[in-house]
Parts: sequence; structure tokens; C-alpha cells
Amino acid sequence: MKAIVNIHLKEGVLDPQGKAVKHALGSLGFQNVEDVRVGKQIILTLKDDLSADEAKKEVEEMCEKLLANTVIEDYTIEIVQ
Amino acid sequence: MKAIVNIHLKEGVLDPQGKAVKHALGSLGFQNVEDVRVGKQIILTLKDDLSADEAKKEVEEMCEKLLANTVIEDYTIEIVQ
Amino acid sequence: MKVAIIRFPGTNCEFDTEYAFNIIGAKTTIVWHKDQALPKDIDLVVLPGGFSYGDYLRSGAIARFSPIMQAVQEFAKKGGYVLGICNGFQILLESHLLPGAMKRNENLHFISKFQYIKVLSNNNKFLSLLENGEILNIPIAHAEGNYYVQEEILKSMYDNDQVILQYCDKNGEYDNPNGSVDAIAGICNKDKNVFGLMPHPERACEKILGSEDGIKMIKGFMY
Amino acid sequence: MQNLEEILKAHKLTWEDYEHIKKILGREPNLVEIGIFSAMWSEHCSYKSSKKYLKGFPTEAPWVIQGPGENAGVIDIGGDMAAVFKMESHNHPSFIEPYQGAATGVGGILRDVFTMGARPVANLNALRFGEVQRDDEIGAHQRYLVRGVVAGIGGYGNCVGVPTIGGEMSFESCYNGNILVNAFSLGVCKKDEIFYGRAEGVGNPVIYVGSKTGRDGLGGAVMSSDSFTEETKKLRPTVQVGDPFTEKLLLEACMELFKTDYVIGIQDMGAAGLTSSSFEMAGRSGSGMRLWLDRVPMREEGMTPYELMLSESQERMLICAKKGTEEKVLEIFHKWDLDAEIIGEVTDTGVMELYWHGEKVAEVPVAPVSEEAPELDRPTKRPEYLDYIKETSIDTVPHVDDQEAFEKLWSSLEVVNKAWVYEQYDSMVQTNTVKHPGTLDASVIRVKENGKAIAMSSKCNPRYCYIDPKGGAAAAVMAAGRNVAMSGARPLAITDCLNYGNPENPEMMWQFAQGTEGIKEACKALNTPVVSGNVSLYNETNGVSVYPTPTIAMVGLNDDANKVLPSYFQEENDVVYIIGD
Ligand SMILES: Nc1ncnc2c1ncn2[C@@H]1O[C@H](COP(=O)(O)OP(=O)(O)O)[C@@H](O)[C@H]1O
Repeated sequence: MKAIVNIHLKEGVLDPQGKAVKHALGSLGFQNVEDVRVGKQIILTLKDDLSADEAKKEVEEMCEKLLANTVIEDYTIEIVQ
Repeated sequence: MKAIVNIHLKEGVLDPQGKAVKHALGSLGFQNVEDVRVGKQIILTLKDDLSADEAKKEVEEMCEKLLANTVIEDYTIEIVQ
Repeated sequence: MKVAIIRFPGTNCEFDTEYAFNIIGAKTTIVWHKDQALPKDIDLVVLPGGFSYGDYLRSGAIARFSPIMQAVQEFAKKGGYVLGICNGFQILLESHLLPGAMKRNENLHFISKFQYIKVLSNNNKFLSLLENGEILNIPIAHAEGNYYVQEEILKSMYDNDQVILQYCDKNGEYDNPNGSVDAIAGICNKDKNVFGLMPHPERACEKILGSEDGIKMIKGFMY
Repeated sequence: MQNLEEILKAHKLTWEDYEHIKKILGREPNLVEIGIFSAMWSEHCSYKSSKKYLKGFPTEAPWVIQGPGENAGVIDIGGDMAAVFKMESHNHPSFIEPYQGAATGVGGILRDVFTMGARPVANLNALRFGEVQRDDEIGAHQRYLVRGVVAGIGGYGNCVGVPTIGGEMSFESCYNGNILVNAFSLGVCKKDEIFYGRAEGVGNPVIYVGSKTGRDGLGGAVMSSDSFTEETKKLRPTVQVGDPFTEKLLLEACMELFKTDYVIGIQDMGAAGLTSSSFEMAGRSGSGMRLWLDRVPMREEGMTPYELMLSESQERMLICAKKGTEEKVLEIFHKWDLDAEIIGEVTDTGVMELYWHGEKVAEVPVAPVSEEAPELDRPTKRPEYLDYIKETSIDTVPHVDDQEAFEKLWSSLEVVNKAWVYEQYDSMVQTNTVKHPGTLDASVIRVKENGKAIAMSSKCNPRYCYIDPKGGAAAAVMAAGRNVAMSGARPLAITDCLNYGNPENPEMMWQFAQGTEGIKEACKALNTPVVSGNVSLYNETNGVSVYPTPTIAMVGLNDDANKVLPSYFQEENDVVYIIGD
């Protein structure tokens, strides 16, 4: 079982990487880009004997404790089999 | 329209971050984690007048040129309206 | 003065910090991160600079869970003095011993250079030997020093003299090397016993290294 | 073996080599053994094209403790202290993946230094790029390479906590298809606490420490050999990714280990990984070794003995310890959360025996692999372009007025402020840096233990080396020596990184021969022996070789750290002199 965790800076927190990537894309001639946000994607491989619910709960705890810094970051969790 | 780009190190390429996060989760008592891969998620907001196909093609080009380092990274693209 | 310097895996300024505190005559011990307790009769705990756990995930994020951090938390709660320099500052933020968080530098690069900073508030033990408005020349060296804190909290920090150091140029004018909110270089907690700053005072304690301005900072803890 | 022809080709071995291998083994080699010979006899490990010319380097002086032949050179710096240093290239990997290529280059040179017992205290780097200012694909790619290389050098060195205190860079069109990344590191230790890459004493354990082994750097050879096809196709040749955090742990664990008396010898696993480290360690003391490869910590599933012997995974070391201390050695590495396993033992057979789950998979006599490595005397020929250059004179160039010349020089890439580069390097960690990057000429650190200062400078003017391969190389030694002297230090010894083109091209070999001549003469004149170095050949793309680029790093000593001379005007009304012609 896998858990996919996506972590991004909260709305309203300026994203220096996103800004730099947007600028770089612009100077490469990609004019259709209006905004860029750069975040993290963490893929966890979990033991199979967990239920999806248990897994989700456990990963949520991992996010709160370690994976995300909730002062500036939001996260989403998706469990895939 | 948004494009979500997920970028990860290729199979077989050492992922030092993943290794460190796995170790940390283990010592926090999360014993169900078998593997951790840390990658990037880039969310692009694109002009709405593009078709999904056009968008995908353009983002693919962005990945090849700038967003991913194809020597060591793989990427996937998802277009959402 | 007795100083405990915490060594995490990846810390790389522990010996520099020890050397600097020895210059001002402090007794120092280096404490391993897996220890459960701090040595007895410690006057100050320093979390030194470096790349604890390689700065992987976020700088300071993993070190925060080291066994010794429990003891540091308790020490701080009881009013003990704690100083976090660079990576140590990041660890204090991740531990919520100080408010706010670090983002990557505005230009996304690691920045290493001498940088002027200004004392905004000396109403605390750390900067007690310095004047308000005094300008110091202290090296910075970091990739994630872009300090962020929510506006409401920032306001209360100003009200409470918690914003203690600010980047500036030679003449004290605005200069912001990394994009920090209000060019903040150092802060403390409400009780003024936990301090964090990105510049490295321990690198500015001898004339031969180009600046002695760091001495006046770390000496503050002695009085 | 089926399709032997292709296997040999993939391993860059000739039929002549093959016959030689058969003679050494007294039988046909198997694939693991072919891999071993291929690695040990590669240009990189055997110096087969260059050895002839390196032999004449001056390598001795009263202050030289260890010359070429070990992981790094060692000189006496007084007060019972020694300086350990070396320079190495990571050109090809950096062109493929600039960040990781440069980062792992720094990682490798750091290990060369700390494997000798010295804590690295300063790094330099010498970089050559192509035409970064072009506004086409080439220019864009070059700028990408500059950004990646600089970030990679900083990313690795900063994390390990070793200051990068200086360097140099040049830009020429000849590097458009082949940039050069040379990394230098210097460490200090007590004079009587130097460690060497040896394995001796029958029954002494051979211990593997550091990161797990993956398929990193297992590229060309295996993948193009037919016998592997389907199985290995999905295992792409992978670029080596550096893990500076693990390197830092490895450094600290080794420093702790060196305080004990458990160690017989230690060596880092660099190019050709476990193969070169085990053969060199056994070879230096005439020992044999038995290795149980299934005990090597592995990162990936299904790895084979062949892959384990040839992987270039980073951040690994091989240790020969005293029998009976193995548990204590393992304990030190486990304290630092590193992998550590006993993977073999020393024998007196002079033979390397490799086992895989109890079965012997290779058996190669140690000494002949290095002693009988092919040594080539490649043809040389004076390049024709030199005749053309000889005809050219400064008088044929249109005159420019002084103001214009000044402005042109002032804005040239060679002269412009390099702060964008060196501000990405932590140059002050360890609190020893007296002359930072940007203060010009040599970079200087003080040594807390003896109150002295070590000055170092890396130099090479490739254009000069192109016009006059011998004079240019000598000039590089002189320039680096002058820089060191101008900081108030006495130049003591050099390390070099000889970056040249294709050795199969006689004109290039001539440049190489001339370059080494120039270094010899200059080093003799300055009495600064060569104590370590590195040769990087095949720096060419589509038949275009880079300019001869013998990078020289000079190291010197100032007896009083407080007497280091600055390199800029100090005060108004000070008098300015020009000395020399
Ligand atoms: N690649 C580099 N890494 C670190 N420092 C560098 C690098 N390139 C140049 N520098 C530093 O920039 C300064 C100017 O370099 P250079 O133009 O070569 O002048 P110099 O004549 O003093 O050698 C020197 O202090 C040098 O150490």
C-alpha cells in the first residue's frame, strides 16, 4: 500500500521557488503560465496489513509531527493500493 | 486550468532525503513504513484558452527543458480543469 | 559560565562554538543528541550551526526529535537560557520554542558572506552589552534563512521586544540578503530566555577572522 | 564465454590484454574477473598512457612525508602537524549531471584526505566552462552547467562543514563540449597519526563502512555487453547521487576511529569501488584477501558479485582492523547510524578470493594486476597549429587604445567579480579562514594547533598552455607559487590535476609530454615537489580536445598566522611598487 503526501506552502505565504520557476519559464518563452507553486511529494510504502483508514490516520500523524510544517505548509494525503 | 507535475528520482538512484525521512519516521515509532521517496510537486496555473492536449504538450516541454532533470528524474503530468 | 553545546548528526559548528565560548572564558561541554539529560548546573544551552540530518525534508525538522531535545524543552520551560545559531535557530523554530518558520532564501542560493546587522532591542540578556541601533559585522551562511511569521504574531513580537536583530547595510539602512519578513535576523521568545539568529557570532570572535563583533553578543550571557 | 569479442570491447580490453589476463590467471577469466581487470587496467586506475611521463616528477624534499602513491600527499607543517592534500577531476560526470557530478567530486576528494587521518579544513576548486555568454543553446547549456556545478560544490562542501576558500575559473570555446571540474581538499592531522591504505596481518578483518552499495556508476561496460540484454535493460546506468550528510557522519566516525589503535589501514572506495580499494590495500603490503561479497550492505535487490565489485556508490570506505577489535569498530560506525559489516579477511596468499554465498566466484593474484598493468608508450607528434601560432605576432593585431583595452579587460569574464560563485560556498566554517575567496591571490587558513597559516592557490591559464604546452604548465606552477608567496608564505609542494584530450591522438600526447616537462622544471626551480595528483584524459567531444589544462595547486606555509599579507591597497598615500620585469 502506498500513501502519497503532497505538501505545499499555504496560500498567502510567498513561494520563492515558485516565483523563480515562473520567471525561468517565462524567459524560456512559455507565456501561458500564470502561476507556479513548488511543493513536495512524498511517497510512503506502507505495510499491507493496514486498512486504508488506519493508514490514512497514521500518515496524518506523520504529517502533523514531521512531514509538514503546519505553520507554513498544508498537506493532502491519498492512499493507493 | 492547472497542470500538476510530479517529479521523482528514477528507480535505482539513491534518494538521500527519502532515506533520512524513513529513518526519522522509524525512530518516531512509525514502524509500518517500508520505503520513502521524496520528490517534488509543481502546480502550474495555465491560461484557460489552451486545450487540455495543448496544455499537456506544453508542460511536457517545460519538464524536459526545465522542471525535471531527466538524467536522474522521472515525471508525470496531470491536467485538471 | 557553563555552556552545553548540542551535537546532532550533521552539526558542523560545534567546535567553532566551543572555541568562541572558550575565548570569553566559558566552560563548555559538547552533548550528544542521543543523551537523555543535560549536564548539571548548565547556564546556557547552545544549538550550533550546521546541517543536522543533512537539512533533509526541512532544516531542523528531524533534529527536533532527537532525545536531547526533550531535555532542552524542559530546560527552556524552567527559564534556562537557550541560544540557537543558524541551524540551531531552525531547530528552535521547528520545535515551536520560537514563533515562525524558515523558507528557502529568496534567491534560492546558499549565501555565505559578512553581513551587517543592527540591534533592534537590547532588552534581553543576550544583547545586553550592546546599544540599540548598534551595527555589527557578522558572517551569515545559510540556504534557508528566509524568516516567516504571521502578521498578528509579528506585531505582538514587536510589542514585546522579541524582534532583536535585523539585517542592514554598513550605515544601518535596509538590506535584506534572504527575503526575511522585515529583514529579521534574530528573535527571542516572550520570556526572553530562548534566542535564535541566522548570523554566526562564533565566526566573528577574533581579529584575524575579520571581526570581533561576535564577542559582545555571546558575552551577554555572562552578566 | 559467448560473444567474448563484444564483452572485451565493452570492457575496453584488447585481445592482447586478454591473452595477458589468461597468462596471469593460468586459465580463462570469468566475467567478474574481466570486470576487475577492466577496471584496474582502465586509464583512470592504471595511468597507462601517462605513467611514463609522471615518473620524472620531483617528489622529495625534507618536508615531504608522503609523496604520490597514497590516497593523498602529506607534508610537514611544523609543531608536530602535517598537511594532507590532493586534487582530483570530476569532468565527465559533471558534464552529464552538473550538480551531482560536482558534488560527488567534492565528496571523493574529501574522502581521499580524511582516509589518511586528517580532518579536511579547506577546499579549492578550479572550473573551466565554455562560452557562457553566447545567446544560443550552447550558451544556455553552459550557464546551466555553471549554475549546477557551483551549487553542487557548495551543496556538498557546505553540508560536510569544510570551507571552500578559493578557486579559479576560465571560459573558452574548447570547453563547450567538455567542461572541467577539479576539486582540491586539504586536511591537517598530527604528524605521527597518519593512516595508510594497507591491509596486512593474516586473519585481520576487512570491514566495509558507510552507505549501502547500489548500481551507481555502473554504466557503459555492463550495459552495452550483450550477455545482459533483457535482464539489465531496465536497470539504467545511473548517475551517482551524493549524500553529503552520510559523508559527514562517515568523517566523524572515522575521526573517532582514528583515536583508537584498532586500524591497520583504511581506504576510500572511489573509482572502481570495491575492486580498486581491495586490490590496492592488499597490493601495498603484498597480502592476499578473502571477501564474502554477499555480506556487502546492498541498497537494491538482485545485485550480483560483478556489480558489487564495480559499483561506484559514494560515501563508502574499506578498513583493515586488528583482529579482536572488530566489534568495537562496528560499534563506532553504528553510533553514527552507518552501515558497517565484516566482509572479509587478510590472507598471506597474495591472491584475491571472492565468495558469493559460500561459492568462489573469482580468484585473482593481487600483485600482477597492478604491477603488470599495461604501460603504454603512445606516439607523440608536435601539433601543427603551433607553426601557425609561431607566425602570428602581436603586431598583426589592430591597435586598441588604452581606455578601450582597460574597459574590455575590466568587463571580461576572467576578471569580473566572482562573488556570485564563492558566496554560495561556506568559506568561514571551522573559523580558520584568514584570506577568504574574493581577497585575491592565495587563500589562507590558520592552523589553531600550531599558530601557523597554510596558504594555497590553484592556477592554470589554458590559453597559455595551448600556445606553449610546456611554458604554460611551468607558468601555472610559477603563478600558483607566486600567489602563495605574496600572502607571506613559503611555497612547499604542489598537487596537480592534468586535464588533457585524447591520448590516442599523438598531438595531444605531445602536449601532455611537454606539460609534464614544464611542471618538472618549474617544481625543481621552486623546490616544490609534487606530492599527489590526478590525470584526466579523453577530455574531447567530436574530435575536439580541450586546451591542455594542467591545473596546479600550490601549498605553502607561513610560520605566523598573524603575519599573513593582504592583497589589496591598505591606505591612502601608501607607496606602490612593481617588482620583476
Ligand atoms: N571557482 C571558484 N571558487 C571559489 N573561489 C573562486 C572561484 N573562482 C574565483 N574565486 C575567487 O575569486 C577571487 C578572484 O579570482 P581570480 O579572478 O582568479 O583572481 P586572482 O588573480 O586573485 O587569482 C579569488 O579570491 C578566488 O579565490
